Amino acid sequence: MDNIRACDIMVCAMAREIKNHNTVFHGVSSHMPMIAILLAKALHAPQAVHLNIPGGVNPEMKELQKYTSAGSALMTKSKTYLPLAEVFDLSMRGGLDIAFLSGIQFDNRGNVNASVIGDYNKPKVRMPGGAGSAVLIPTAKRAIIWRTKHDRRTFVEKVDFVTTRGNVDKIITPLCIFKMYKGELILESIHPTSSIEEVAENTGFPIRYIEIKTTPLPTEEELRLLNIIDPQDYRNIEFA
Amino acid sequence: MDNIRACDIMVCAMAREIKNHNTVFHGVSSHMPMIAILLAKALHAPQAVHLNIPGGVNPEMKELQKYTSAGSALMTKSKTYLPLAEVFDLSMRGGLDIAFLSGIQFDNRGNVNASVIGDYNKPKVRMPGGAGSAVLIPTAKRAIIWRTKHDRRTFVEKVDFVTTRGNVDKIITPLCIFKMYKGELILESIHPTSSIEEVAENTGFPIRYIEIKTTPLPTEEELRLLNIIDPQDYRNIEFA
Amino acid sequence: MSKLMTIKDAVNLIKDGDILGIGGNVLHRAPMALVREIIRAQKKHLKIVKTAGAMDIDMLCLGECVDSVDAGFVSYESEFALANHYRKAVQNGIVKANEHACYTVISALRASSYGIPFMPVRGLVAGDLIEVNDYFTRINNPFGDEKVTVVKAITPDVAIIHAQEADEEGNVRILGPQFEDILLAKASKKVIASVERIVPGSKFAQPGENADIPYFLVSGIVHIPQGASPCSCHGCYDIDRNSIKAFKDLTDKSKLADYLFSYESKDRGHYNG
Amino acid sequence: MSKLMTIKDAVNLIKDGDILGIGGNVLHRAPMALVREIIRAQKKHLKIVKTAGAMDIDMLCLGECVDSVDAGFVSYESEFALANHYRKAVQNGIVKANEHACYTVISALRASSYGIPFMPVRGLVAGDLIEVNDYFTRINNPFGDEKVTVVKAITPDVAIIHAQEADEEGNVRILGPQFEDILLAKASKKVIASVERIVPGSKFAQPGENADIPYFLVSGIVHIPQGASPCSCHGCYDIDRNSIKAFKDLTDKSKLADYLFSYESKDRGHYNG
Repeated sequence: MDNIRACDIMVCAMAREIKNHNTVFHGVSSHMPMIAILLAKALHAPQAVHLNIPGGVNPEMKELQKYTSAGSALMTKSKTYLPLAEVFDLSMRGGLDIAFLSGIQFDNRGNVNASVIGDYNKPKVRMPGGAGSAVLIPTAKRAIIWRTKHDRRTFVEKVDFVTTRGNVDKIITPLCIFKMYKGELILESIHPTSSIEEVAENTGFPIRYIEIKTTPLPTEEELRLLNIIDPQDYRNIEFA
Repeated sequence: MDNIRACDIMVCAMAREIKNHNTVFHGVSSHMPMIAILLAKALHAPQAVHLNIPGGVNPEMKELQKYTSAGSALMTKSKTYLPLAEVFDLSMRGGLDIAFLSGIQFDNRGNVNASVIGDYNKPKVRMPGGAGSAVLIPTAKRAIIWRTKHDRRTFVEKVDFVTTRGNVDKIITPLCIFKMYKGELILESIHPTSSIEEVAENTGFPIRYIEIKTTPLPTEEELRLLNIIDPQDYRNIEFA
Repeated sequence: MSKLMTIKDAVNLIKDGDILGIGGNVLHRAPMALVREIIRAQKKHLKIVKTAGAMDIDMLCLGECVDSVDAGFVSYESEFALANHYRKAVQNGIVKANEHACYTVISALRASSYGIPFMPVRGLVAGDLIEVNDYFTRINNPFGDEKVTVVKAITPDVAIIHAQEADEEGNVRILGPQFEDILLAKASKKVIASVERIVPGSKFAQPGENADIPYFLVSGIVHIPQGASPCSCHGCYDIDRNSIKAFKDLTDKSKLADYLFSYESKDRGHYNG
Repeated sequence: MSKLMTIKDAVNLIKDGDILGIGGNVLHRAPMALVREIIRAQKKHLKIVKTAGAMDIDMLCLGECVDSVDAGFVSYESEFALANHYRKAVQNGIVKANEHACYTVISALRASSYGIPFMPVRGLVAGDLIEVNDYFTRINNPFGDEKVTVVKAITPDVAIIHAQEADEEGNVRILGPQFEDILLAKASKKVIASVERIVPGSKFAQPGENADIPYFLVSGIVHIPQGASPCSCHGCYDIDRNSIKAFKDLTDKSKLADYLFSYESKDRGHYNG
């Protein structure tokens, strides 16, 4: 199991959340969901609609860029465009199935903090901001959060600041997958590379679950396609 | 004076209202102002910005169409576009210098009726509606009205219904030009083809004026250009 | 997944009582074949929405398909004068005319496409339209002292448009003046487009050839060459004067059937698969 | 009438204390030459507006030009991580961070371009952002029972953008991703565009080559090849990694002058007429 990487488990888990025909959006600093969408479209969800910041609908990307998930590669061979403003509009009127978003702090009531640690007006730490989160998490049918850090500063008893909350459905981390269930974040599955002890140790709120499942490993087919889609291994940059 | 036509006097009067660099809009059923804008741009206001419904900015129209002033000829060789929705936006934010509009009834307080005669919900006469008037007359810096009928059913003591009022600056008719002055429609000039008696006879409110001027005749240059711009004489269709 | 369908199947997506948005402007690129089929299918109680309509609304009124019309302007232009079937229906109390400024239709559609219940409109500040129509009202600007007029969102159940090109997947491209069609499509729950040509999707991937309406917003594509006729279609054909005059001369609904029949095989001829 | 001007004259259109809208998105097509010249001209107390900014905002903060930033996101992306000069300025209380969702910036700019004082935003329904920021508030939907969050309009005094093409008259064309630049231009009182190429206006009259921003909305065009560098410019160049890293390594304002000087002749070189 030593050669199984968290990034591959996470990207495959994200990809499997995407159903065929879903409209799916990712934003900036989002290599992992971008690659997950490309994987889903190559595999089980060919009719998924890939939406992004430059606005190319279902771009046929030849090459990913290391520094950005908002570059013009996302317009390659698109037949039609839905630029960022209109992707937001789509979500506002109920037409966005999945928004992939991130954040810095999460609590078990599904609150997301991407703004500040400390006082809003004179913060101890100013974070980048939630980008689209504050309007997408409440309006997308499912907001799927991924976060490459899983520690007690990330998963906290109570977030310092509520940037937003809403339709958070899952949170995918290097250790496990959380799911919102009756207003509470519960454990859905633990990656085979981790353990319930490790998850509990690194989570700032008590772990609750209905049953303990193991996140399925990436299949050979998934790994093969991942290496075609992302030969430079950008899905791993946040871990490198 | 028998060979001087009201349509030429009116179109030239409209053209002269346009200053260089003005942003100027006309809508549907608007051959006369469309031709006036083309005349002004050919003559004294080459930098005027011609805006219209299809959205071609400064179209280089080769041929006018008899049945429409909203056809695709208005996109000919335009370098850039500002479609109707955005022409409205421009006016809303204070950027439209002149809107050419019409109506069916006018009173001397500058009220415009383009809606109904009788009750709004079960009208005696349902008219086409004000199109853009209800938002353009209040927001364009100057709304210039033209109307090819000048009678006591058009210029009334009190309009049946106020579709809108606002920045009406002038009303140009086959007999004269009215101007709004301190909240009242006063006579600015009488066409040389008419007389104050004729204007008074055909106007349903008392005629008031500061001085009586005569509308200047079209110049030879204006008439020459009109025949180039509008060889089919569409400026006369409402009189034909 | 192909979105191609017959005109009958497309019109079946429209239910009696639907809010129906219509693309084009006055006599340009109105979806006349779809309008004719709606009358043949005897759809009832439609609530029509359009910035500036002409023959489309006039014909639907003569066909007795309409309960109300939300529009800024309903008339032919200079050459063909007034929309008399519409006028008569309104004057007889059969159709309710909800007068807008063209821009308040745009604002109401923008509100719908942004998922918001209303839209402030700067220009609508004076006159009786605000008083007599319940879709306009004044509210306080929460950031200032002044009142602001707002218009209620309009979400068409179905938008019908006519365009030059679509691919089978449902991507639609409009050449020449686009009027409010793209906004209308994005504001509506369903979109039906009749098109002059079905083109391979790869065409839209070429630079400068991109489709204007993404396929996943479109419910049905119907291949109908001349589908806007007797209105004009940019780059394809101009108006058919004789047909417009013939229609305008119809005095009552009983005469409409023959007129519609003269278009029937053309309207229904393509893609019966 | 030519709108061509020098970069100095263009930047002189910006006054201390202005609301400054910036085009592009993160490291793409940011108007970096104009940003650098703003710092050289020591503009002060600027109120920055952008959906998602990175080096542009970071540099203006290091240059001590900024009072506040209205944005949804301020950070480099994955490879270059956080915007530390911006963060430090906010954490030290020098710059006020007005956090938006990117969409509420769009909504605020739409409000400005529509001439309305505020815009309803469906999605902004929960969280502390509504409470701590005075540009968000909740009002009653006059057509229903629910509360609606609204955002106050933002009208930039000046928008600065970088594009690939303009003609002398001021028509501007943006190739590739347009982000919010066109909306920004229409929402702002003045527009300054630096461009890679000055092209003859006749080029824009060709099919598929039309300009995106009409000349009469534009105050000044500055011809600056590489004017977005070290950010990317679609079809022209990708990012300059070394320059971005060199800038990120600067520890305080005193080190900025040399960095800016290394760009000075390029930024100012063209069209000094």
